Amino acid sequence: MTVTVRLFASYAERLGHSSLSIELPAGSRVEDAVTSLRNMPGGSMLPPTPLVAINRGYASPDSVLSEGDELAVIPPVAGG
Amino acid sequence: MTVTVRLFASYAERLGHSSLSIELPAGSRVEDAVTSLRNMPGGSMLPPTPLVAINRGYASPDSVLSEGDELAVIPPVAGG
Amino acid sequence: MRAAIVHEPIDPAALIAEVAHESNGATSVFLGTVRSDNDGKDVAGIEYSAYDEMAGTEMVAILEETRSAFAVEHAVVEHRVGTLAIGDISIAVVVATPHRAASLSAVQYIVEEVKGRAPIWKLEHYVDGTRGWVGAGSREATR
Amino acid sequence: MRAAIVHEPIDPAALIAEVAHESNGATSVFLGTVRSDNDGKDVAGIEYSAYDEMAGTEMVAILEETRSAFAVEHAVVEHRVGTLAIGDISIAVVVATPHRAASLSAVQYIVEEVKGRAPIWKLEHYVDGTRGWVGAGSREATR
Repeated sequence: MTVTVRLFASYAERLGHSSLSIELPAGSRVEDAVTSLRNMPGGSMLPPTPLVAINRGYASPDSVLSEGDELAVIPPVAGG
Repeated sequence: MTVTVRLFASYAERLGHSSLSIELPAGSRVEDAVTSLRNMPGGSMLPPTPLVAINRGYASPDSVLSEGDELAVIPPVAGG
Repeated sequence: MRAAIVHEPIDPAALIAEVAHESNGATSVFLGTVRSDNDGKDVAGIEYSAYDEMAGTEMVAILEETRSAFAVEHAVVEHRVGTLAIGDISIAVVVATPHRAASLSAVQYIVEEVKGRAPIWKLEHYVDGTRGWVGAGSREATR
Repeated sequence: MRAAIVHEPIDPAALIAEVAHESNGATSVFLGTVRSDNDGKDVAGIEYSAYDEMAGTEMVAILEETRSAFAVEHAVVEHRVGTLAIGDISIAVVVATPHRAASLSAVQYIVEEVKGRAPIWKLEHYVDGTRGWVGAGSREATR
């Protein structure tokens, strides 16, 4: 299945993408997607269990992904 | 001695003055001035120990007055 | 640091600009406005009066207290007197500090202290033609 | 109740007007502004970025929480993104309520929650030409 990954701030800068598509086996979880991202160039700077959101709502590492999901990997927030 | 009395809000309305001079024996205290005011027309609505200020600073009923002092008799405040 | 009893409409934007300083990352503001009802009575307007000179002194003292308590250097408070209509601003407190906690705490402190200590009074005029002095949580009807 | 990520300068006076209602006696405001120094470094400006769609949703959720917790009906929050200079407003929170306690508490709640939950980031540019991502109290130098 295909999942759209959104990256932001320092994560986007290090991986060189703000948005990309990744292919994962059906039934994959957030942690599987993160492992895949950490194997990309620059990906080692991602923490093993970063803050994530699926389809714009916060999610946990063991949340199951579905085809077409938007998975956001969220650096420590610093608004205000 | 002469003391200037300032009255405000409901107190000024009931006594019909916002400023008046009263004559008191030397050594009089705030409570003596209040007694004198309470004997004036409309004065009975003043509480026996109202909030007072001498020369623009809060004072107590037994504070001693001096010639020329400005004694303010202060209704419950309601700013804001 | 400035405190004043004013007779003209209060301009919050001007007060926000007054406390601005490049060292400040947080500006907190409180505005008191005339409500259309109070304790179930329909309010037409409020007449504010003050012991002007002492109210100014007392408000300056309150600002100085925030300097000690919260290290506030940039603050302004204005309280309007005269006849105010529904929605008019009666009091504005504006505090700017480097970090947010101090400005939020200082605004709250100043508002509470001004309401509790500054010699200021309000006479509410009601839609039904009656009026009443408001004070210390109670209202004394005068007509 | 309105929350938005904006790309243009924030106008506090417009937001104050937006929450005005004759039933409200208290309006509280918090403005975050860009400071000239952070942890001892001279700041030239800050580049804010956000996961716009989710930040908006999250801020709306925070406003809804204040409705439950403080009975707030009139509130607006705007967070600006893009390149901001010293003194520019990055966030504005404005809450109007009948009585003061609710508006003061709600503003503080909204500010804390937006800072802690909304997916927004800042890249500080320093006067010395370096830059650093700011996050969760730490700064990660990138050059």
